Amino acid sequence: MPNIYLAIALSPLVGAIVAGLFGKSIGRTGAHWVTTVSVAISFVLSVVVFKHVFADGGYYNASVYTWLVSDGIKFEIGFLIDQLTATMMIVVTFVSLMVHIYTIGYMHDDSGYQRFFSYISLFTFSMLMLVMSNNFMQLFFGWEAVGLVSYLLIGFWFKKETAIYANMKAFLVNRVGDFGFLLGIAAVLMYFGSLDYVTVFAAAPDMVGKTMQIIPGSDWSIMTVMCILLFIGAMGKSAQVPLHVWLPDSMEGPTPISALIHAATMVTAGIFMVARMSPLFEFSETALSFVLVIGAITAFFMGLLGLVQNDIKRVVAYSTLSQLGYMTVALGASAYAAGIFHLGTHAFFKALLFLGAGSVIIAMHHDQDIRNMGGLRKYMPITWITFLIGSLALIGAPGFSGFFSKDSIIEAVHASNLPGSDFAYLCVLGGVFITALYSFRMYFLVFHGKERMDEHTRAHLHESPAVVTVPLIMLAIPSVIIGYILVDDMAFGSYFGKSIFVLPQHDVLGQLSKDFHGPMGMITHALTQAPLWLAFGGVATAWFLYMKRPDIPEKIKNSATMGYKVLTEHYYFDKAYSYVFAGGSLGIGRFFWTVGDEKLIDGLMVNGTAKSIGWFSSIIRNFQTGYLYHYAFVMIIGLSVMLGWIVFN
Amino acid sequence: MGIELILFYIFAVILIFASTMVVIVRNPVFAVLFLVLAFFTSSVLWIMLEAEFLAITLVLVYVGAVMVLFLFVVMMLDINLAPLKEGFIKYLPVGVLVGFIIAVEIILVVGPGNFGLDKVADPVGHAADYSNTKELGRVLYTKYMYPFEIAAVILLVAIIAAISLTLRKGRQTKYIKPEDQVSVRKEDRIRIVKMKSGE
Amino acid sequence: MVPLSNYLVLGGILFCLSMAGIFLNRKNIIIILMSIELMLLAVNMNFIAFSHYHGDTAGQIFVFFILTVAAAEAAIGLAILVVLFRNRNTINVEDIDTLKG
Amino acid sequence: MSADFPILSLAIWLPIVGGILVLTASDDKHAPMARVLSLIVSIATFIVTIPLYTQFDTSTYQMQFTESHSWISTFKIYYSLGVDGISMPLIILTSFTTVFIVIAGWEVIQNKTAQYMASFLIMEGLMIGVFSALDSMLFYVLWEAMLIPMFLIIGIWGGANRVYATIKFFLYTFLGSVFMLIALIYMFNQSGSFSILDFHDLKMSLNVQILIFLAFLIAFAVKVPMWPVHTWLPDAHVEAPTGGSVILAAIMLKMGTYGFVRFSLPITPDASQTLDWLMITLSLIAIVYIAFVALVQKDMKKLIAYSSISHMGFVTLGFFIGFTILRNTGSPDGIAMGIEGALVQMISHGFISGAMFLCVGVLYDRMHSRLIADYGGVVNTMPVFSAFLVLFAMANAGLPGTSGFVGEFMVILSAFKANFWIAFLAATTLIFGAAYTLWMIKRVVFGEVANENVAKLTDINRREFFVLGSLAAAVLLVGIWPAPLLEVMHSSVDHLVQQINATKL
Repeated sequence: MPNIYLAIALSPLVGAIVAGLFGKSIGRTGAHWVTTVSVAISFVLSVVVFKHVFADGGYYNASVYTWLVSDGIKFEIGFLIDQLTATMMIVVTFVSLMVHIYTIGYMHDDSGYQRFFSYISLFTFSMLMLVMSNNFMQLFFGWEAVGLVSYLLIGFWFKKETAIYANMKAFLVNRVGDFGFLLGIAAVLMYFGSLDYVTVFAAAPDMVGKTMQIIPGSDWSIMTVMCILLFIGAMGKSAQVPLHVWLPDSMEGPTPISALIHAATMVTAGIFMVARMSPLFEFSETALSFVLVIGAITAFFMGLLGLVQNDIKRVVAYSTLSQLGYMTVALGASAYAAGIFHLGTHAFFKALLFLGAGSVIIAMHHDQDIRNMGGLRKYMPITWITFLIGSLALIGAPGFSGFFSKDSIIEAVHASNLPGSDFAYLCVLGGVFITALYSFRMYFLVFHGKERMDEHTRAHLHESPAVVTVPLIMLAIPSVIIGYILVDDMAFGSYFGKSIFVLPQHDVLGQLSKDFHGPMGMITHALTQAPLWLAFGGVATAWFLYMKRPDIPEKIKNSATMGYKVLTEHYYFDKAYSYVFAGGSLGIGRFFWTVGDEKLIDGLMVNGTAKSIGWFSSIIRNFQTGYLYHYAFVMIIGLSVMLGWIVFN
Repeated sequence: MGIELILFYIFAVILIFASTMVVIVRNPVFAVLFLVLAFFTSSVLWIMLEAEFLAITLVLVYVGAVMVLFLFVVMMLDINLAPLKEGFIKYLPVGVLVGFIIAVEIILVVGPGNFGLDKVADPVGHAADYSNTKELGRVLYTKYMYPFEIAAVILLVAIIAAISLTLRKGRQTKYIKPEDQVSVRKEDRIRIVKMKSGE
Repeated sequence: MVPLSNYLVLGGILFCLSMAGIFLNRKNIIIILMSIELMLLAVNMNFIAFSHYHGDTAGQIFVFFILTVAAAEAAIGLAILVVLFRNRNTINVEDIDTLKG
Repeated sequence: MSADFPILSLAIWLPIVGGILVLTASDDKHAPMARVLSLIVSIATFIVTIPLYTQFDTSTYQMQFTESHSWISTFKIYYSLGVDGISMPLIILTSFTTVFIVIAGWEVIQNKTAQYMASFLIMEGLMIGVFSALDSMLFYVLWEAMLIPMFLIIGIWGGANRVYATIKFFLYTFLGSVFMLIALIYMFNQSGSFSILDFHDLKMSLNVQILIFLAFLIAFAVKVPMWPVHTWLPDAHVEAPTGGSVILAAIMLKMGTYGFVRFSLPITPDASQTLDWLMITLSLIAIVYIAFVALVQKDMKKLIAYSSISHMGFVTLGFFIGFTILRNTGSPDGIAMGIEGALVQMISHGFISGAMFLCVGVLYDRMHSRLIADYGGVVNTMPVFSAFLVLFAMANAGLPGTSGFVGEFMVILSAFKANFWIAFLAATTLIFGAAYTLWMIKRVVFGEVANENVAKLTDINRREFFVLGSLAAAVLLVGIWPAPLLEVMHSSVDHLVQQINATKL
């Protein structure tokens, strides 16, 4: 088995290296074949591993090689394969494979074709290293590596000023998260003396109640500090408020990237990480509350922003933010399984939505403004159907995958007793309505109603080629059924086994599972519950506002200018950040440079010394007349004084 | 007063007189000649001190070579003497005063109080077969071998330096550069000038 | 019976005379060079006197070296003088003050 | 090769003699010969230093490959050489880097080629000498002698304002080392020996230790450079030719930090303990303050120079963090990690900053401008080069998988043990380092072609590809598998930890 794990991780790396370094010699076809095949190998092997883990109860935890040894502590690169890892591996490799295939069509005419394939394969490798890791350091490796690839991919079209701004922003905001994450890792190493998951998790219960003093005089629970620091990392990667600002901008990258990285896999790294660290988070209620509240805020308020976006990809991006909020809420409520479950279903339907949006964008000749679309249904039937499926899954229509995962989360939050859980419950309920509203606003504007595009575009409208539509269909199928199949096991069963640890007093899913009577039961139960009706309300509102009476949104916009402005400005996060942090840093930097370095150190100390010496010299230079006899005279005086001293002493 | 002392005073007076004249005469040629006199006199004094070799060397090297060199230079250069003596009278009092003070101080230090006969006895003269030159040579070529060689190098450097400093770098030989000749082109030699006819 | 102090005083007087010479003939390099020769002579006088009275040849060896160096110095000094005169047409010290601070 | 073979002497004298040989081709007509000869010499030196690693005995902290001959017997000064796990990697770094400097200056230096090459070769010998000297006077002589070729390199082949930069560089470094000389002479008077290893065992009172520590601090802080004596570095870097910048950043800065481990820590452990707050404060200022300054630089070389200062802050932090760990936790666990992290950071910074300066050199050779504003969209015309530049920039920003990460990671882990806030401030480099590097990358590499000069750029040739490619391989190798590098350090670092924990009062 170890060789298979190694093959899974390394196969995409080989593909990436071949396509990246020898892209010119193997050509475009060569590049997509080598990378797609390498990822396909990974996927197939992942399925094998999946079967091994779930059917044969396989478990693996060993190191591949020792990265370094210092101070008696071993830093290793290794794999931990359990239920959680196996699930993530399937999700990652499957979505990645679909994106590879889809890219063949989407990037067909791009000059950086080989480079693109190299990047996405590299991404797959990094992501696999991240999820398969058996220690914190390798996790951080993968964590930063996916950040790097995301940086490269967002800025893939490097001529676009907005794209290269967005990629820098993404990397830097992620770095803020990594900053916390790294400190968290340092805390783990300091208090547990190891970075190995199993060792650390085993020792976690002993750490409860121990405190450290960050500010002298006040005691902080070590577990809380550690978990919050680690979660800051997750906030960056999974784009939680207030570190979410990079995700909408990252839509400047090519659409396959938005699907692969910024919807399905990379952004879920944070969710995965918290789930993986459940043995730590469980021992700090404060940290869990923190996670819960942050997630709730993200879920609701980011969803609101989706309402005012006109760029098709940005709408989907904000919906991603909101859904990530849901997952985080689930983590905060100790419903890790539900969070991962939602992660899985979301990966499928969000990748579907993004790729569908990409398909629309291709048809619209790279016009992404939904105000210029409309009535595309009849031109692109496959895209239309799959997009509709994706939207239904997203809003949680009964039976669709999103329904099961999202409903479990909402129920779990409802059942949670942590501080802040009531607030979170309200947020996620409101989020359901908002999600339905913006999803179907987009859906109606794109596929129904008047055809608002210009004549030229309309004349060329047609369905996308098979390499685009096949992945859509392939993704649509799991988007519909996977929830139905897995909900029993994954959310309420013992699917994750020991890979996720929940304290009995936090086990909300355990409580819920008592009332769980199969997926059909869940659907019928939902009919009597608020979320479903909120979702339908959202759809109906969207239909009314954008199909029936398109003038009403205009009126709302005009009457509530303040609120509208706040939303279009994304709550002023971007402006505040660029003003306070970017501007502030530049200001401080300029101050340090001009005043500190140039004026004080160079001006006052260095050149000041030189100047004072120069001033002194300008006085004593008058003694250097250049006349020999003056020097002789001074010598004589000196001689006579010396002699006098000898004589009279 | 022994004969030695009388001889000493005679030559000392001549030496001081000659040195004074070196300093005060207007014409540098006379100054050089007085300096020669001073060297001769001191060489006598050195013989009295049983330093025969050095006394002879002083006459041979200094008077014979260095002073002649001075004389050459002085006579070779066409020097306007008038401005060079300016300020002599003006600074005379100060010069004499300072010189006098130092002289007094020196005498106080090295005078009879510290180095009189009662302090340092006159040594017994050497035997007749004693050779100062041999003695010097013996020490010079054994104990002071390295300094001696360094002195030789210094002299060599001085020779080269003096020659290279004064050598005029004029064109003294008329030679041609073969590489220039070989690589010469027509344009370098011929200039074709277009002129209107009839001009 | 000449006491050592006599030679030393003679050397001292010679030294002061040459010093005064440098001081008084402040413009004529040739005289200055000659005064320096005189100074060296004064020093040599002392060396030889001490050498004689202490019965140590080291003093004479020293004089030997001083003579060597003085000869070299005179040769180079005069060479510089000649070059100087050739280039500036003067040996007036006051005209040579390029190094003035 | 037998064990007694004087590898170190060979490594020192081969490039020096080679450099003098190269000088025989000093006429620019013979430049091709000078180039080939220098390349041969530098490669030969690199090969000579390889046995230092392969035959290194990792199990002992004792000096290895030692040689000792009496030099100036009156003062008991010996020509004694030897390496341990701390100095050995630096020697290999030196010989490795010099090869690339020679190649990088291949066609670029058209004026006085032989002298240029010879300066670097002679400097290489001197630097290897500094790292292997076991006699403090030998160390001092080589340390000062090194300034001469560097002075010439900046002064002759430098930019427009080179005279100011050279003199500033020279005065700064010279001023510092004078204090070191005083300290060395004092200790000679106390111990009767100039041997560094004898100094390690010399007992001194706390006040004396503090004075000696401060004398060393002045000498080494200038070289590192630490805030506030760092301002010579940006000027020197900006004016130096590419090779000069590389050697300056890659090796010369390491001399300062090497001095801290070889002299300050083991000789004056009690003073180090007393004054560790000063060192930590200065290091943190270097990390944070300088990062801010780097952010607003308009000149690429200045930016990298400032980032060097910031990264060297990690080295000094790693060296001196141990005392706080001991004070706060009561156990010496974690000290070694800080020191080893700092040592790795030294090596890695050698690769990365060298590579960054080479990259700027590549651009400068084509455009004759170092100003960020003159560039934009370089990736359009120089894709291969841009790939390298982005890689090195990421390494500079401390991305895991590159060597830049290893040292920073270990130092931060160690700093966390000492104090949360020290680690917090040190870790801000994750953000700032990325900010200034990537902002530069954004403005230089990405975007539309900014002007017609950029449009005319040609991508790197084979020679440049080889240089950057080799450094990239080194950066990645150390990042992905640093264990071999750390293995050689363990014994020496453990010994050092014992030394600094034992009081010498």
